[in-house]
Amino acid sequence: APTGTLVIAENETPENLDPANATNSTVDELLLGAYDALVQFPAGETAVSPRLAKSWTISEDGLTYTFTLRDDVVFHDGSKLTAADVKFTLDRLKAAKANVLNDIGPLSGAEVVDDHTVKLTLSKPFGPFLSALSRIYVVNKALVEPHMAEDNARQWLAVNEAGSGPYVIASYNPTEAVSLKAFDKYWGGWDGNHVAEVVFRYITEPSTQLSLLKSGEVQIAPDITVEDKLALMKEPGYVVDVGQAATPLYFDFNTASKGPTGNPKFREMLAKTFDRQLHLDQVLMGLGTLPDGPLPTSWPGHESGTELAFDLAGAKKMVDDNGWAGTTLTVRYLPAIQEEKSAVEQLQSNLAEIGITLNAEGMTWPAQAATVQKVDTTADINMIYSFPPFPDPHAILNASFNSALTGSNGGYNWAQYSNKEVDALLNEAASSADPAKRAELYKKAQVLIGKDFAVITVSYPGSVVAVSDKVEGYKYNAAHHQTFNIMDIGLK
Amino acid sequence: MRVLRRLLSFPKTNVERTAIVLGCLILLLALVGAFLVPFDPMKIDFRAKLQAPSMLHWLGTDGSGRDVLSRLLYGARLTLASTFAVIIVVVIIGCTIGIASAFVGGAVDNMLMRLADIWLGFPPLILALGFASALGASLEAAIWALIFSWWPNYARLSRMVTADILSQKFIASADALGVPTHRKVLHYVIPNAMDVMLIQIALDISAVMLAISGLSFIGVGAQIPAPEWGAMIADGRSYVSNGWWIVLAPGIAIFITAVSFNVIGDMLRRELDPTSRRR
Amino acid sequence: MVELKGVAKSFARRLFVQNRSFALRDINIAVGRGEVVGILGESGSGKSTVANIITCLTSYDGGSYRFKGRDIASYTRKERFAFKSDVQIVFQDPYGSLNPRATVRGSVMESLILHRPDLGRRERIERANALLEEVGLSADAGDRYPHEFSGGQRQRVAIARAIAVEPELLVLDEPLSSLDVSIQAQILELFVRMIRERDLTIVFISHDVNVVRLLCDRVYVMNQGAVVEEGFARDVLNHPQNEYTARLLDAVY
Amino acid sequence: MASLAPPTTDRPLLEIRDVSVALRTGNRTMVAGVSLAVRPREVFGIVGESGSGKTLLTRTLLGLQDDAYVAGGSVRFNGQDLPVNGYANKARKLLGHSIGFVPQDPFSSLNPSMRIGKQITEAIYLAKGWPMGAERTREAAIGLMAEVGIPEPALAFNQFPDQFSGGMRQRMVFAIALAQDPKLLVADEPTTALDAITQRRVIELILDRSRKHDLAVILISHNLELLRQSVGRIAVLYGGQLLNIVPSGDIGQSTIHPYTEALFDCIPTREKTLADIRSIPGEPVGAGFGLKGCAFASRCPYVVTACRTTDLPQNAGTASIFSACILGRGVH
Amino acid sequence: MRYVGQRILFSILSLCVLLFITFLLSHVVSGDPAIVAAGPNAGADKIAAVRQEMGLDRPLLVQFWIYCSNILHGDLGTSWFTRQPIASDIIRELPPSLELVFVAMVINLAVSLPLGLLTARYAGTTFDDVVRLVVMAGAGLPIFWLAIILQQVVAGQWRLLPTAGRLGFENRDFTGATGFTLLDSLMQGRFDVFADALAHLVLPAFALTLLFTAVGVRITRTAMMGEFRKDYVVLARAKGASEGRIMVRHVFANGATPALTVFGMQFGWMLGATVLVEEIFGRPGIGRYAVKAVTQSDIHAVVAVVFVVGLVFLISNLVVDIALFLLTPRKHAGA
Ligand SMILES: Nc1ncnc2c1ncn2[C@@H]1O[C@H](COP(=O)(O)OP(=O)(O)OP(=O)(O)O)[C@@H](O)[C@H]1O
Ligand SMILES: Nc1ncnc2c1ncn2[C@@H]1O[C@H](COP(=O)(O)OP(=O)(O)OP(=O)(O)O)[C@@H](O)[C@H]1O
Ligand SMILES: [Mg+2]
Ligand SMILES: [Mg+2]
Ligand code: NI
Repeated sequence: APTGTLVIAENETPENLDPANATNSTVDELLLGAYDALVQFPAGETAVSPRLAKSWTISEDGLTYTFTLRDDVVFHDGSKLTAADVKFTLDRLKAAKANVLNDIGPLSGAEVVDDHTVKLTLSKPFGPFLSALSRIYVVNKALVEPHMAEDNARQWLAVNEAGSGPYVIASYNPTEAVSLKAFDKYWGGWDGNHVAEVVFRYITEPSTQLSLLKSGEVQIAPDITVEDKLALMKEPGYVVDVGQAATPLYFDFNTASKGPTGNPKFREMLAKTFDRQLHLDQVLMGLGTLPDGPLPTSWPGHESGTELAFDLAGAKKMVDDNGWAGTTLTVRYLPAIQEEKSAVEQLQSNLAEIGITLNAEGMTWPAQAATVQKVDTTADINMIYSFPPFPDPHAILNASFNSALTGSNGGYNWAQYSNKEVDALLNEAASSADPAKRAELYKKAQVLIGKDFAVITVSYPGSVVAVSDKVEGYKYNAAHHQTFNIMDIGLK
Repeated sequence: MRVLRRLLSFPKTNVERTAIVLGCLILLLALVGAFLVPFDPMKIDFRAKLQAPSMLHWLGTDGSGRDVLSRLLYGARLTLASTFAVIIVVVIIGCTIGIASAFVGGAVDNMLMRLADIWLGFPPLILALGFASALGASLEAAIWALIFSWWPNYARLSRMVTADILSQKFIASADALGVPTHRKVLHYVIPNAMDVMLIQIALDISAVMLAISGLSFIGVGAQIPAPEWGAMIADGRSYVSNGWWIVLAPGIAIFITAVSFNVIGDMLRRELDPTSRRR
Repeated sequence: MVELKGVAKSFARRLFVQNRSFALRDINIAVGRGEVVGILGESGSGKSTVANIITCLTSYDGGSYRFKGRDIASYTRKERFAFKSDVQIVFQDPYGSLNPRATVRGSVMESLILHRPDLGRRERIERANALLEEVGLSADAGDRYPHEFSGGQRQRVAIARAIAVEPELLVLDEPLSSLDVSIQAQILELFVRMIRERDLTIVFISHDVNVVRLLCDRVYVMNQGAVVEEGFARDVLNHPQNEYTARLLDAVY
Repeated sequence: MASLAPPTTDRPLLEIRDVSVALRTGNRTMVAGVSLAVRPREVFGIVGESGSGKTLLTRTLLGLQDDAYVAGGSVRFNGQDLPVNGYANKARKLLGHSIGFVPQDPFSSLNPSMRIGKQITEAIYLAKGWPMGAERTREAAIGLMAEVGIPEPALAFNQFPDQFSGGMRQRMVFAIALAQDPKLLVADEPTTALDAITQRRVIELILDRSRKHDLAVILISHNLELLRQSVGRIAVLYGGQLLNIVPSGDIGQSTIHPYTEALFDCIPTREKTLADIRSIPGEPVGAGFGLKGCAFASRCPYVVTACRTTDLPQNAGTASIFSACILGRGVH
Repeated sequence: MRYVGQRILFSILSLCVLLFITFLLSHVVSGDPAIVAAGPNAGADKIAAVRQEMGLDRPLLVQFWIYCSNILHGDLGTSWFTRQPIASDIIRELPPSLELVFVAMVINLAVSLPLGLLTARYAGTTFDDVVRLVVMAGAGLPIFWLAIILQQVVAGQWRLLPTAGRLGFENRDFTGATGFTLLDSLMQGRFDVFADALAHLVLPAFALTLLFTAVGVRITRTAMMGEFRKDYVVLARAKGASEGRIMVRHVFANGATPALTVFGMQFGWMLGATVLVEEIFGRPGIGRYAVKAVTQSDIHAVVAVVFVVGLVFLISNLVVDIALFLLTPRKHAGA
């Protein structure tokens, strides 16, 4: 039986508990325990495996997915999970125009075949569809339906939970702490070492997180500074886990701008002004990998050498040749993220050297997101982390460079980047199921993107988490970046 | 010369003398400090980050390898300039409203002062926060936000002082002579209100400075890489465990400046305030 | 010269309160050219209010005020300004009645700057010095500020300031009552000399019966905003007709 | 009843010898070498222009002024030495029993937030403890209030000071000063802030009380005419010096100290004409003027060089009549 | 009673001005709230829908009217981030902050009043000088800096007090009826929880109050000095009252009245200053909520916080004024 309490420090508070917002990691880390999806990416694995769905079949044309559900799943209120709940979940997300659907491609509808069979149909073939389903958390129709009203139960689900996951959200004080307790009728059972309670404590200050970790009040502190993490590595009693994260950090240039960044030559100059090696060595203290283009080097479809190397002298020459000295640019970033701040400072410092002023505006995620919804409110440069919801080139490249997903179209393409050829390549790759062909298409896309100087890929930081050595079973989950595999964790 | 001699006769204790010396020093540093800095306050050098105070870096370096002393000196100008910007605008706006209100009198006066009363009530930080959120985060926004929430102080004070002056007999004497209003304002009201205003300004310097750095600390004021003192503290707070000097230095700078101007303000109050003087 | 007929005045109390308090009701006062007229009364009886009405420092609610035969209400702006050089006032409090931020000479010259624009700077200074000397202050006192003077000296400055424009009517609102006893006599002597040497009409306001007895030709006795008795000083103060006047005289040491 | 020894009729009630008063800050001597004696039942006046040190002297003697102290000399009350210095609670208690004090300003001398009755019963309690119980104390207080001429004292008992006029308040202060049944009442310009008719009533109240209750009174005023008509003897203070002690009847009649004479010549009275008024030239000297010799020397018509160099004669034997003029009485 | 009526009337007037200011904040000065509210991935149609939903397409006066009537019905709008009615968010966040301010205020009063009284009584002495210097120093310490230093030193290095949070780990499940942990724990007789909550309050309350206490001491001193100069002190001394009695029974009551008015205002200001400490100490509360709302451009939440803090300010002033009026009835009628 599960025992003990695991306390995790978290620096950002969650917006709400709505599965529609599962794209956001502070929300996802709570939902991951409380809900189940049809399929899952277990921590440490890069392939989808069954969860609510025991098995599935895919039609020849790749347009119809039929899932067979487990029959032993109960929601936290004791009622059985059926195909109707799955259909309801998807219908609700559609109606609510939920963010999670951005990654799921051309889903056209769900159909209940019988209690334990559900059929999902697409309007176009979509390669990573299964992977994308891992973020679709199934809600209890009976509980949610009465609250649908005109807001699609957004308000109700924001503070209430209707899941079937291993943990029940026992208390929700989003500025203080959220507590999850083990659900004793969980279908997966409780064999092995598990914790009975998981508490997320919201502690903004990295230094406070460190104090609490040291005093034993928390067992996992992900947000302390790199320097502190390095120091902890040498201290007994702590384990510093470095996960192979695949979350590229970009400087997105506003390619649609009427200002200087609208000019590809100017962007070419900018592309030479950031020293990635220095960032990796001195800001990340070596805990990460050196970027080579917008896709993680180990992923299929990666093409190397698409981005320019650091060459401040070359940039300086371009500035002098073109008379760009005196230009003023603005960058928007999240000051709460230390490496973003450092990168901005570094860029500011380098640009200052070649006569360009870079103003920085610190913001929070939602505020920054709001500014990119129009081209003319988009800053010259935006910093953005791409958190791919599943390990597939599509999750990074399509989200960041497809013109259908520009910021002004509500996506994460904050470079407002639009290139017909790239779009065509990405769409073709998405609808294909052949890995080799897809890889080829993605390589071509990367070359084109590189020639347009849409972004600087700043870094691939490792996911460095300081953990008390009493914790066992913590493993980084690349598909759920910045979350914790709480159902696998036990306390010694 | 006379004014200077008079000013030099004010300090009575060593604390006051120290405060004046420090106050002048800080103002001087704000003016010329930027030329004295041993290192470029903006130049990032990650290889030199988090160095403890040493002969080379007297106050150490920060998380991006910048010299803390250089940033402190450079930031003095930024911090004090924003403080004075707030105070100057607030004094001009507040006093104009206050003096006009006292002269007009009646219902207008009553209404303006009620408004100021109510306005004053709102916690300045929250009001400024609301304002800054509307304008977006920047040092200018923080300055405007503080102006927005601070003006009633001066409106009320100048109204009170003006009303007090207007109720005195020398104004009645002036009325008996038919002195026109503009002359009354320039020759009677302003010279007599000056002292009280000066005291308030001296005391407000520290209050405004604390407020500005507070806003910067929350993140709605100065933005990176500007070395505003409050922003420097915010910047350094994540390094307290392995770079305590980064937070300590700007904090002490704010503290010394605030205390100096407070002491000077108190001294001015003692020396200039008509109500505390014996006849 | 001054003719107040049925003058009344009330003050509104406060913002939310409607009822008004009467400071003066139905006041009739007449002052002839060259007369020294006393107004006697206890604190709060309305003496200062009368003084302020005579010098046009406050408005009044009812009745009429004629100055040299013309109703004040009919004055144009210009005439009103000219009126200010005809009528001057000296207040009780010597500490508050001088601008603390102007030199004593500056205060005296203020009236010349406003009412004698024909004079040059030189002449104004000379005149101011002469005036200061006339009230018994040395000329070099002019460069100093009011706070460097004693109460009696300030009152002298206030008097110099008032007579600088050569007014015809001088209103003295309890000019002695906040001075030291020995200084009161000095200022009293100054008044006596001024009355003798200058062509002045004087309204002298006081609560000191003995001073009024010495200085005034005629006297008005006020109580609670109304004139209760008037007449020649020796008649009223030796044989009061009104019961209140009698009580007041009895109480005086 | 007073807690000190029973009075002996001819012994002075209050005897001050060579008292000087200095300020704690700067140690400036403000009042120097004052000697005088007040007999039981006597009404004694102190006159002096503003700033001459009347308030400072009396308050310091009674231990009521915390920024000044008795720098020299001795004070005997009812035959016993008074521990005057400091506001030591012990000394104050002793004083509180036998000496009543009325401060200058009736508008600030009552605690604005305490009911009148409470302020009077507090005085009774502090003088006598609660031997008589709350109800009896209340009655005693109401009796006192009636005695000083407050209409409807039972009603006033529960009211606050600002519901009363200045004259009424001054009566309340008297009630408090008299609550302890003192031998001596010190009244510091009790009527200056009041208008003529009220002033007369209050002065008469004091004199009446003195007559009926064997109360000695020190009445401080700058109004020489008032004192001349009300008290037996007058002490004249000028620039912190005691220049003259004179029976009131002598003023305007026989020769007295030049200052007293000049002061009398300044004030208009019923009888005087303009010709009788003679001002004193120059400015009055305040207490603590810090020069040697006679404070009045700079304005005195009879001044000789010795006036500025010789120390003032002292009233060493606390004689009932005294002049500090080195030229002696009867100079002209 | 007329005074009380006037005071309440004035408060209602203030409320209207408050409403107007907050309305202006939310609708005129700010950018387009609809874009922010629609969320990061919204298209133009969604923004238009949100705009209509929020009533932003109506004339300004109508909007103000809707705004006022909503607020008076207790509807402060919906946070577009927590998706909750802001009113319920604030009801949840207010008690911890009020609790913090309350403890800070207790410290403030407990230090300011006696120290102000004593320094006024012994003005000019070395004691006075030392206290004045300390107070002056206190008035120059940035709240947030003090908070960081205290947390690092007292909690971090010395481990004397808890670092962060509202309650210790062992009491994390404690809940109560009112939301005020101190009150709830007492009501339930859980003294261990009470002590725990208090321990967590000490550092933030101290950091929050130091600046206000410094001002409080100065104001109290000035007020008391004025009282010590009045003649009733002389009269009380002449009665034979001891110095202690004079301070406590006479001067204190009179000098505290003007000082307390300022303390009433400080309550509201402190509530505003919680933005500087709550985040550092990881406490839930209105200040932290406000900072978050501002950085997220959750305009309605910001406005609601401004409104609620203003409201608390108005109420605390009203309460202090009326209480003072009832305690010293005549003073106001005369003034
Ligand atoms: N500005 C004012 N507002 C309200 N009431 C006033 C004002 N000025 C005077 N009063 C009232 O008018 C009445 C008469 O006042 P006034 O000053 O004329 O009396 P006074 O005889 O000069 O008294 P005093 O001897 O004290 O100078 C008083 O009751 C006073 O309270
Ligand atoms: N605490 C003090 N500190 C400094 N100077 C003082 C103090 N108290 C009194 N004085 C000075 O001592 C002198 C005598 O003052 P005091 O009040 O005794 O005069 P007074 O005769 O009572 O005058 P009045 O008639 O105005 O009451 C004055 O010059 C005054 O300025
Ligand atoms: Mg008057
Ligand atoms: Mg006196
Ligand atoms: Ni709105």
